[in-house]
Amino acid sequence: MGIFEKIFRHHPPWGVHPDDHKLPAANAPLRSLPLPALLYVPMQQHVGSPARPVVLVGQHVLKGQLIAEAQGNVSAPVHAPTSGRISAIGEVTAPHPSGLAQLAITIAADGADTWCERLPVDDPFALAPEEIARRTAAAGVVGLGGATFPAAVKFNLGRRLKVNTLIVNGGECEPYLSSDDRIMRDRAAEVVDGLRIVMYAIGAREALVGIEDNKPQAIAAMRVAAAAFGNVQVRPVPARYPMGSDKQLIQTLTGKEVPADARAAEVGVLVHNVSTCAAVHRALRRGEPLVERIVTLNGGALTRPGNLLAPIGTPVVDLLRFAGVSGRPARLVLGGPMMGIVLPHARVPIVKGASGILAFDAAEAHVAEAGPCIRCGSCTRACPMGLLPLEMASRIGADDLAGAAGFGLSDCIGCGCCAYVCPSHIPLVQYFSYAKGELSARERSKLRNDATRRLAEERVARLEREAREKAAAAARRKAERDAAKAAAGAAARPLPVRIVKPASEAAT
Amino acid sequence: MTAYLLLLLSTALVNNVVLVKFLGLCPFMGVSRNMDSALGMGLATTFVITLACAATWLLEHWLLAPFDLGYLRILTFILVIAATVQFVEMVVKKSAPALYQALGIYLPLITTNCAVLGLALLTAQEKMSFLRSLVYGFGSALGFTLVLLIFAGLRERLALARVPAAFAGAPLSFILASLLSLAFMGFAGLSFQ
Amino acid sequence: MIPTRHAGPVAAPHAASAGTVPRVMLWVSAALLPATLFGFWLYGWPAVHLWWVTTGSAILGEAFCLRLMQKPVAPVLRDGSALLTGWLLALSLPPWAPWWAGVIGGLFATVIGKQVFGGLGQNLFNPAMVARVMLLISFPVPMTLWTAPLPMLSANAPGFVDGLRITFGTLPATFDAMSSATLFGYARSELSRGVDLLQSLAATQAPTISLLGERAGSLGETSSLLIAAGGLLLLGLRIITWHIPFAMLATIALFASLMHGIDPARYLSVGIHLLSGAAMLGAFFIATDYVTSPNTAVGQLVFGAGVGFLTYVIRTWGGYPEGVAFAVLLMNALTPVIDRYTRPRIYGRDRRGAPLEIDP
Amino acid sequence: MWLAIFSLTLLGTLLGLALGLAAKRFHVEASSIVAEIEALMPGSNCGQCGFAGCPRAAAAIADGSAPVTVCPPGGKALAQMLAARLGISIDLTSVADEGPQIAIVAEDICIGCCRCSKVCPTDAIVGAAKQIHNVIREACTGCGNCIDRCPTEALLLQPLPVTVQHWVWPKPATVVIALAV
Repeated sequence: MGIFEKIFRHHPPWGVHPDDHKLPAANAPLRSLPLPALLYVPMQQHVGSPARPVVLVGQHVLKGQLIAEAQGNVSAPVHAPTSGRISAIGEVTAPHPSGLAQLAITIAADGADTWCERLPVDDPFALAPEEIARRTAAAGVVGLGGATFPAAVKFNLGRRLKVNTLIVNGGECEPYLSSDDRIMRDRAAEVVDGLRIVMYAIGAREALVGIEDNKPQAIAAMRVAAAAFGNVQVRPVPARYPMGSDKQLIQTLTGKEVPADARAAEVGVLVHNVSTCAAVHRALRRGEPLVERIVTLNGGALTRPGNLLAPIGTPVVDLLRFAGVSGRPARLVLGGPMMGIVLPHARVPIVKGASGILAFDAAEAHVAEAGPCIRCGSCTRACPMGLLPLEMASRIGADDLAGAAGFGLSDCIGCGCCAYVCPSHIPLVQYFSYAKGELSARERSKLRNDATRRLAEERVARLEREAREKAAAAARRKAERDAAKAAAGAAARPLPVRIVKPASEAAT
Repeated sequence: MTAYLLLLLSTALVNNVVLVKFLGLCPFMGVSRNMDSALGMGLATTFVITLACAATWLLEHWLLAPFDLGYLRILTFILVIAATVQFVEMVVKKSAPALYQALGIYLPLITTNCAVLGLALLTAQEKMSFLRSLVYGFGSALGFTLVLLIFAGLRERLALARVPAAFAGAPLSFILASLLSLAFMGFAGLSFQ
Repeated sequence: MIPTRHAGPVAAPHAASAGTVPRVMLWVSAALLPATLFGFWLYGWPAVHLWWVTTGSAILGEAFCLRLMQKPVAPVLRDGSALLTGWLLALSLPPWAPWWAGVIGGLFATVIGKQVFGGLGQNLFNPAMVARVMLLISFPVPMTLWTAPLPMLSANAPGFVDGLRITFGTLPATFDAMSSATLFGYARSELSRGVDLLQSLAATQAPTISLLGERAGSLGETSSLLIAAGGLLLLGLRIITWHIPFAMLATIALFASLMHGIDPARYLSVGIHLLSGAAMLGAFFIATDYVTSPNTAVGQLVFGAGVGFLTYVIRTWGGYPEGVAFAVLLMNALTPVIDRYTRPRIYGRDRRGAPLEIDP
Repeated sequence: MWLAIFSLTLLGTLLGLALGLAAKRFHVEASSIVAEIEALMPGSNCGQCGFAGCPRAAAAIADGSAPVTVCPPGGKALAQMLAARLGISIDLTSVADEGPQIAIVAEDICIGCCRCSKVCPTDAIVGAAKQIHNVIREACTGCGNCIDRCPTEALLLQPLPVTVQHWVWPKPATVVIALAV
């Protein structure tokens, strides 16, 4: 690596290169969090329908026991992160920017941390691929890179679409975060075994492990672990945000571009995160469901930043205490600084997708006042999707959402590069999130409108049917009466009969 | 050939029908809210002007001049222009309903676009040859389209700007038009001799 | 351990790059400084006075509008854009232009050129060039009265007070210096008298061209070397990209060499076109204005080429000796059209926006 | 004189003929704007606009006798869509819009009289006589027809609760500098 290479180091034409702030947290050895007293396990920790509780308040559960089952096609079950008593099933603040509540199961830990019965598999490669997908689904494994898409659903998709290449995402391009880095350094063998199981499950012939070149130790560890397997290649990629985004990583490693509105599997690749692969390894080889994860604790307000192994459902406040908080953090962020969400307070539980908790000091949390757009075009150069953020934002600002959609709003991946480079500090990502949400709300209300119209039509049809039936019933009764009368008249002297209510009137 | 090319340039840019001759201001202010309809309007007007220039030349030279009917000039020209516009309206309605809707009343109003009659009368007055009047009309119409498109683009961007309340709408459009003619002053005196 | 509350949800990203608008304006000003100081030296005190009158008027105009609209004045002025507008205008004026040209121009630039549209980022034309063109059209005579270089400490140079009197018009313009002409103006008038370029440029009274800029011309446009140095600084800092300057200068050079090759007696050479007049200042500082130029690479190339082409056309065949200001305004007007037809390709879509074919 | 009359007549006839032919050639069926507007309307025929059902209201909006803001259940969103469709600009700041609402039955005072369910345009209220009624959240349009019918005032209109799934980021505040405009 000469000076020449340093100056002319090739990097993609998109993206940004923020200060990574990964040290010293990334180099601190992995620590385990002491078991918290109370764990709040949310029912929605994944993309798709929320899980449905299958335990009752007061019930005693063991670590790894199923406490909520998956609902519907895209969903994931939830397991008890430790042994203890279910003390409540109710709403807690969701790890969500809105700060709204969502359903969670509260477990009072008994401190024993007793596992339920586990069913390890000695040789996963002897199982049918469908069985691996089934076990992965049953273990509640979801994408741990942040997307939290149920892993097994992707397995089945990959097998169906005959995916050739498995891409293992060790990019971890977000500044501050190092949980993937840590897992590759400390558990490289698990990651490699996991990714081989995934390859087998989807029928892929090769695996490419993409790791940003700012993690040399992780690259070295993974190379050693993968040395025995010829079809697993570790490929360093330039450190450039958002390299960890599926589409950008696929393009960098394979040169393929995922068409808009299509899935990666349709061009023959599938992306799984390194932590997901490790979780698959544990689910198969040890029979352990996903009940804990590595969380990066970082930020200027922490005295002992580093990576912690913590059970799912741990309140953020416990993690912060363990990592040592100096003063009052100015902002708490779940995830990385580029795409993470602000937590309203520290009593929010961590979820399967929580790769990091950042406690920012006042300087890091400083929000500069937004100024007018000077059309400098920095955002268009930074956008990894080739969009024109300034044009979209100006249209959204003028309430022209359709115009913004015409500029490719739906292709925005929300990576935050545009807002990062904006010299006027315009909250571009918020503009786009607002517009996307508003457009989908309109779409929902349109669907609702259609449903309403159907209901109204059904009601009209029902009223007509009821009227018809009434009329028919009246006519029938009249006919019966007439017949009865005729029969009676035949027996006795016929009486003059006056019809009281004509059938037509009864129908109104 | 070069002469016609220069004529085209001079009518489109140097003596721009809107910014220098101040003809056709009604659609210039009216149909310049977005680029699509401006382009549609420009093309429709180009078609009308070119056709009208040709038709009025024929009228002038085969009917009005030989039979000394000069006093019927405006009347017959208007008749021809109105018929052409009607024809264009039908075609646009059939082939581009969205454009038809966007142009609205301004499509039939091409009839009263003074640029159309003005150019036809000018070609008659200057006693141009058939080809020359055709190029003259087409070039002017291109200039009209260009300026309409530019102005629409600028106004599209203005629509997104946070303009002071006092200037929002028509006042700023007029200021914008004046700045645009300021820019077009750069072509003044352009000569290739 | 409850973090500080915010008014609403704070959106990602929770990090920002170091670039800010005032920083951009500051660097552009810094890049202009060498050429400006050289202009001051070259044309003496009247140029200094014209500079502060013009920039002061531009800033005043902006402040006046902000007050009128009851917006905060100080934070907006601090972004430095009004200063820069006035500065660029001053650099494009004849160095001994009277004070009222600077005042009218400065006010026109920020009031009509910018604030009427809603302020920074909303204007459609380059404010400095709007004012420049307005002045040229309204006051053609004072706007084409050029001064021969009269360096500040040389024998005949006016002192501070004389400079004030020249700028503010109490001293009649009896200095010999006032009768000079720019090379373009000279070449044009000689051509119209029937003297071809080969003879006129060889004549002893012909204005010369020099890389450092010791020639008659606008206050800050003469020293191509210093302007280019400033431009390279901006390129190095990534405040501007190479597309517009390159496309503009390359287009001028292309047409100049082509026409000069055809008939050197009628068309000026590449060197004169590039080093004389406002080509350099225009390429690096005026055409690259963010607000009024396209913001994609392809669009910028088209824009730069357009400015270059129109500059050449107006210089060579037009009614005015210099065409950069007009060319910039005309291309400003075309910017929305260019933007529309040079949208970048979106990832996963083709140029027209349709999803790519699925190709496993 | 005769020449002028003749030539004008000839010209008129020729052009008229040409246009007549063109009209045949380029004939298009007029699209029904009423049908388009009707498709945008909620379609529950609740009658709050004062017209007998959505089709009538659509016709009135199309011919301009009713404003685009006539439909309360449609709210601001519908008014915006209608204005866009009709190519008119409207000032929406005056349109009160509390967002979508639904009816809620206060279960402790409902007497099960069935009056409300009879007027519900979407059959969103279920319940038999002498049984506590219930509103099906998905089917209720918040038209409010049922509110006045209830003898015990057990029906209330409430804003639709926001959930994590339906929450939408707020639009960023406009640039501070421009606030004073």
